[in-house]
Amino acid sequence: MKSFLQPIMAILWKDLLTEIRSKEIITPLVGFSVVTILIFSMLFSGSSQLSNKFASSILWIGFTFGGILGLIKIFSSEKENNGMAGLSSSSANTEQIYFGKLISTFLFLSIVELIMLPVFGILFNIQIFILELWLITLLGTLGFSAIGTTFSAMTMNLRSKDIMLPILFLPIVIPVIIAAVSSSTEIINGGSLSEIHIWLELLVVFDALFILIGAWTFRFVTEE
Amino acid sequence: MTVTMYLIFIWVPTDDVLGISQRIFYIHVPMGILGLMAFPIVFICSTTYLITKKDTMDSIAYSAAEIGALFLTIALITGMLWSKPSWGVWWTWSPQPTLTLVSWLVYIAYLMLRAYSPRGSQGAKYAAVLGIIGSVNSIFVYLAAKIWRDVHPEAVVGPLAENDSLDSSMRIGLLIALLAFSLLFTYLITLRFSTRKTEQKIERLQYEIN
Amino acid sequence: MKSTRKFKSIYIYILLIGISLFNLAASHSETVESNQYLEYLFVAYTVTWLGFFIYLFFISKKQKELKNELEFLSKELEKQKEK
Amino acid sequence: MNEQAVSINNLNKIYDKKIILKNFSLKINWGQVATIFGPNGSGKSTLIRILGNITDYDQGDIYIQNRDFKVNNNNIRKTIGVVTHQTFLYDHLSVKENLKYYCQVFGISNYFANVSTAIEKFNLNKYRDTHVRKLSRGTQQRVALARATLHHPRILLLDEPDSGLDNDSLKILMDIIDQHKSSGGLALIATHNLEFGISVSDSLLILSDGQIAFSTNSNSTNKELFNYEYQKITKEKL
Repeated sequence: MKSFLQPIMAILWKDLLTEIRSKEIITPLVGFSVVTILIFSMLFSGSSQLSNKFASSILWIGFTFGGILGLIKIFSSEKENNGMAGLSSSSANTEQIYFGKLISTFLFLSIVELIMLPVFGILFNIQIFILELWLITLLGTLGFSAIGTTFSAMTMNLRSKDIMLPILFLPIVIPVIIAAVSSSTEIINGGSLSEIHIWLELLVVFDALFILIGAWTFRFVTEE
Repeated sequence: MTVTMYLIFIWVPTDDVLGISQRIFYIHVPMGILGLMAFPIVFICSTTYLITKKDTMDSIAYSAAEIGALFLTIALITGMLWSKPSWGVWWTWSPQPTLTLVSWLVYIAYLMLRAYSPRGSQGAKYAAVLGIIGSVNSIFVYLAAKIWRDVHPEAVVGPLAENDSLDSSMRIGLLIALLAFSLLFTYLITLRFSTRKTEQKIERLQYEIN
Repeated sequence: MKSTRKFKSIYIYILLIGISLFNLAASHSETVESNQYLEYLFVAYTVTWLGFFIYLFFISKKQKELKNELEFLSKELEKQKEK
Repeated sequence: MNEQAVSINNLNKIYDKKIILKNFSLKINWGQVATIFGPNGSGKSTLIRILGNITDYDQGDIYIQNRDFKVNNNNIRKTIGVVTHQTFLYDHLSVKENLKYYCQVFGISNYFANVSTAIEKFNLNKYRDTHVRKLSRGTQQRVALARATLHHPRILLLDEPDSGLDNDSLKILMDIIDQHKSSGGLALIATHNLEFGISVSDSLLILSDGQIAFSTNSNSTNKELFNYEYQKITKEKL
C-alpha cells in the first residue's frame, strides 16, 4: 500500500511545490472566477428575488470557466519540463500518475472554491456556512477534476489545445453542473439534506464511475 | 446510385404532403432513437479497440459516431419543427431534447477531436477514450435532466409524454418507420465503414511508397 | 464488386418503397385532418431527405477521390517495383 | 540457456505519416555497450524512447531478459534508466528536490541516502539547492544522468549524453559507463560524437531510414573503415 501511495504523494508534493514557487494556476484562476461572478452580480443587482434564484448558477458558471483555464495549465508544467516522459520512463503505473494528478487538480480547484464561496456569499448576501453546500461543492469539484484530468492530458498533445479542451470537456461535465447548481439552489433556499439526497447520489456515482474510467483510460491518453 | 436516390428522396416527401405536423413524429423519433443507438456501438467498439488495438473496431466506432451525428442533427431540427406547432415553442429543456442536444455536442466533439489529433494510432486512442466517456456520460445527462424535471414540474412537455396517447395503428406506423430507418442506419454505417477501409488502404500504400 | 453495388441499390429501393408505403398507410389512418401546420411538415421532410442526400453526396464524392488516389498509388508502387 | 539481455525483433514505428523504424532488429548482451550513429531523423532517438517506455511502437517484439516488454512492464522498467536530450527535470524545483521526486516515483524507500550518493557521484554538491532553471545546459545534463542512475538500472539508455558537457563532465560520464559495463550492465548510446562513441563502446551501428545501414565491432583496425562508412551515409542523406 505504501509503495502504491509513494509515487502519488510524490506527484502531489511536486505539483504543490511548483505551484507555490511559480503561482501559475491558483492566482489567475481565482482572479478570473471572482471577476466573472462579480460581473454577473453587478448585472443582477437590484433584483434580489432573481439573483437568489440564479446565484448558484452564477457561482458555477464562474467556477466552470475558471476551472477550464486551470485544466489547461495543470498539464502545461509537465509539458514544458517533459515530466510525463520522465514519469512514463519510471516504474510508476499510469494509474498512480492519474491519481497523483487527480488529487493535485482536485486540491487546486478546491482551494479556488474555498476562496470563491465567501466572495459569492458576500455579493449575493447568502449564508454559506452550511455543511451540505460544501459537501455538494466538493463532490462537484471532484467530478470536474476526474474528467478534467483525463481531458487535460489528452489535449496537451493536440493542435489548438486551448480551444479543444472546452469543446470536449463542457458537454461531458453538464451532469455535474446541473446536479451541483440545482442542489445548491435548493440548499440556499433552505432545503434540507433529504431533498437533495438524489443529487448527492448522482454525484457520488458519477465521481466514482469516472474516476475508475479515468484511471483505466489514462494510459491511452499519455502514450505517445 | 446517387441519382436514383436523389429521385426517390424527392418523390417520397411529395407523396406525403397531405399529412399534418404530427407526422414529423415518424421521422423525429426513429432519428433520435437511432442517433442515440450509436452510443452503445461507439462504447463497445472503443472499449474493444483499446483492449485489442484492432483497426476495424476503431473504424466502426468512427463510422457510428459520424452517422450518429447526422441522425441527431436531423432529430434536433425535426424536433424543433414538431415542437413549435405542438406546444408553441421551439425548444424545451425536458430530458429527451436535453439528452439529444448534449449527445449531439459529444458527437461533434468526437469528430473534431479526430480532425485535430495526430494521425495514426494516437488519434484513434484519444477518440476511443472520448467515445467511452461520452457514452457513459449520456446516461448521467438523461438522469440529471429527468431529476431536474421532477424538481421543476412546470417543464413537463417531453415528446414521450405523448406516448400513451398513441393508438395502435400509429404505433405500428412508428415501428415500421423505426425498422426502415434502422436499415438505412446500418446501410450508412457500412458505407462509411467501407470508405474508411479504403482510406486506410491508401495510407498504408503511402507508407510503402515513402 | 459490381454485383455488391447492385445489391446495395436494391436494398435502398426496398427501403424507400417501404417508407413511402408506410406513409400512405399512415395518412389514411389520420383521424384529424388539418393542414394548419403543413409548412412545418414540409420543412421537416425536406430537411431530413436533404440531410441524407447531402451526406451521401459527400460520401460518394469522397469515395470517387479515394478510388482515383488508390489507382494513382498502385501505379506508383508498380513503377517503384520495376526499378 | 544463454540469456539475451535486450532483443529487438522487426520493430516498426510510424508517426504522423512517416516511417521512423522499419523492421528494426538488434541484440545486445550483458556487459556490452552499443552505440548508434546516424543522421538526424534516422530513428536513433525514437529507438531509445521506445526502450525507455516513453513512446509506443506499432509492430514487432522487444524482449528484455527474455521477458516480453509489453507484459508486466513495471518490473522491466525498474531495470532501465533513460537520458534523452530532454532532461525531464522540473524548472522550479532544486536539484535535490528533483532527485528526491524521481526517487519516490521509482519507489525507492531510502531516498535520502540515494540522493546524497548521486549528488556526490556527479559532483553536484555546489548546486544541490539551486533551481534547475538557473543551471547551465551542461550541469542540467549531469543532473539528468544522476536522475537516470538513481535506481541503479542494469540497462542504461543514453541519447546524446555528451551534448553540452565540458571535458571534466565528459570524463565523469565515461567513467560511469565503464563502471556500469564492468559491473555487468548494458548501455545503448545514441550520439553524433564519433570519438566519444568509439572510445566507450564495443559495437557500433549506423542507422539510416529506420534500419541498420552498417555495423561493426569496435577495435582499432576498422575504425577508419567505420569513419568512411559514416561519412558516406551521412553525405547520402544531405
